[in-house]
Amino acid sequence: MLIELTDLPIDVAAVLQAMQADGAGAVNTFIGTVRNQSTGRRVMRLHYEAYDAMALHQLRRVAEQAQERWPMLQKVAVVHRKGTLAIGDIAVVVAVATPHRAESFAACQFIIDTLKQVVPIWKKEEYEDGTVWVAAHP
Amino acid sequence: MLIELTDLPIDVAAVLQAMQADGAGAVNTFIGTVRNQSTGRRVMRLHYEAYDAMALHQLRRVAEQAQERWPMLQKVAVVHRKGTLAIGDIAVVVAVATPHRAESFAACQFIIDTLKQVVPIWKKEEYEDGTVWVAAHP
Amino acid sequence: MNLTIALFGIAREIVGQSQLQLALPTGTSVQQLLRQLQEQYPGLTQLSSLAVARNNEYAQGEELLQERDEIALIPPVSGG
Amino acid sequence: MNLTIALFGIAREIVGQSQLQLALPTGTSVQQLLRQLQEQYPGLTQLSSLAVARNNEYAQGEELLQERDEIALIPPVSGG
Repeated sequence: MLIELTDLPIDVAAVLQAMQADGAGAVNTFIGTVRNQSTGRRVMRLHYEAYDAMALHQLRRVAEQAQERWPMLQKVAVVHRKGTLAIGDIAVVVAVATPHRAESFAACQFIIDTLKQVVPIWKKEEYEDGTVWVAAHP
Repeated sequence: MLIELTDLPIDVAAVLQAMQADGAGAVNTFIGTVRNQSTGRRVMRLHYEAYDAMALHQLRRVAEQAQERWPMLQKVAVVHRKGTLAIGDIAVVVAVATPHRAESFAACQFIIDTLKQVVPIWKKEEYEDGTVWVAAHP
Repeated sequence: MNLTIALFGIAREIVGQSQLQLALPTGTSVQQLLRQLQEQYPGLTQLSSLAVARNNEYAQGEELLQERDEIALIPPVSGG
Repeated sequence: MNLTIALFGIAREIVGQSQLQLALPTGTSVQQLLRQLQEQYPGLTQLSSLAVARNNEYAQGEELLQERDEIALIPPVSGG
């Protein structure tokens, strides 16, 4: 299990390397990148902040939940970036390896969906005329 | 749109490069690799054969169907390997880039599922004691 | 009319060659072609499915074949 | 008991510092802590949600805080 929170650019090749298993026929990978717009506003860059200890703990827990739900899951990696990101930069990579493909899609989607709900990481979008903490207000 | 049928090892990094788009926040990638077993038998290697012209035409069509179904799909790549593959080798890579994540999972899964149903590519599994064309017989 | 049928995978192995040259009456349908090949090569009837491709598209049984068509037999596909 | 509350994201900006030192009666619950902070920093009541983390886990409102707990305020998360 590869769980990481990093200030450096995420090395996708290394994540894919970690997926290698002779019994795994399917690897699904989700890469979240910084978009140039959000709810119609032009985004200049993003700032990610994390509660490191809890974020790592919760990331590990999400991965473990996936393993319980899909016991055939053979490899799992979740790597999240912190700090200031430019448009196109990779913010998060989730990868799972399973024997068959349906489970790889389901487990990968479960992990990114759950991550977005529970992992204490916060994103501030920077526009030309200000900044907003995403999802902070109703 | 990157559609390829190749005798050479698939360059996953190049496929991911092709997914870059400033408006795309989500990239989903499916990688199919050669497993060391199939229906309980130990697999030594795989042989892939394709009806090249039709396979390329059908691969393109599947990608186009995905674009019709998910008009927000910004980038799509489908690369399939041919020839003899060893355990762990990559047989197929599907990647899609979309603004939001749910569509990236759905479109990628649609493409690999449909590919497996319609694209004229055939896989022969080689065991210690013989070979079998996968799915040929009921 | 003269048709060349390309063969792949297990269909190629059953027939024992990678293409067949056939002389067929004008107006032969896809279904008639399939029936003739299955009679000639009974191993083809054992397959889970057997389709005919015509100019890179899957052909319907009632379609009529034409001399310039690119024809192939498509046994069950197993890509991915 | 003395508690240190770690603050992140918009909660840190609303409070204006990255941690708070509070002296609270023994037996203070998560809910009581939240209520006190929301009274002191009304901007916190405007958030879509506000949770308390205790030792890296989300805490329930009725849980009682202890001096050695690692406590943090968790405004709406937006990772990914």
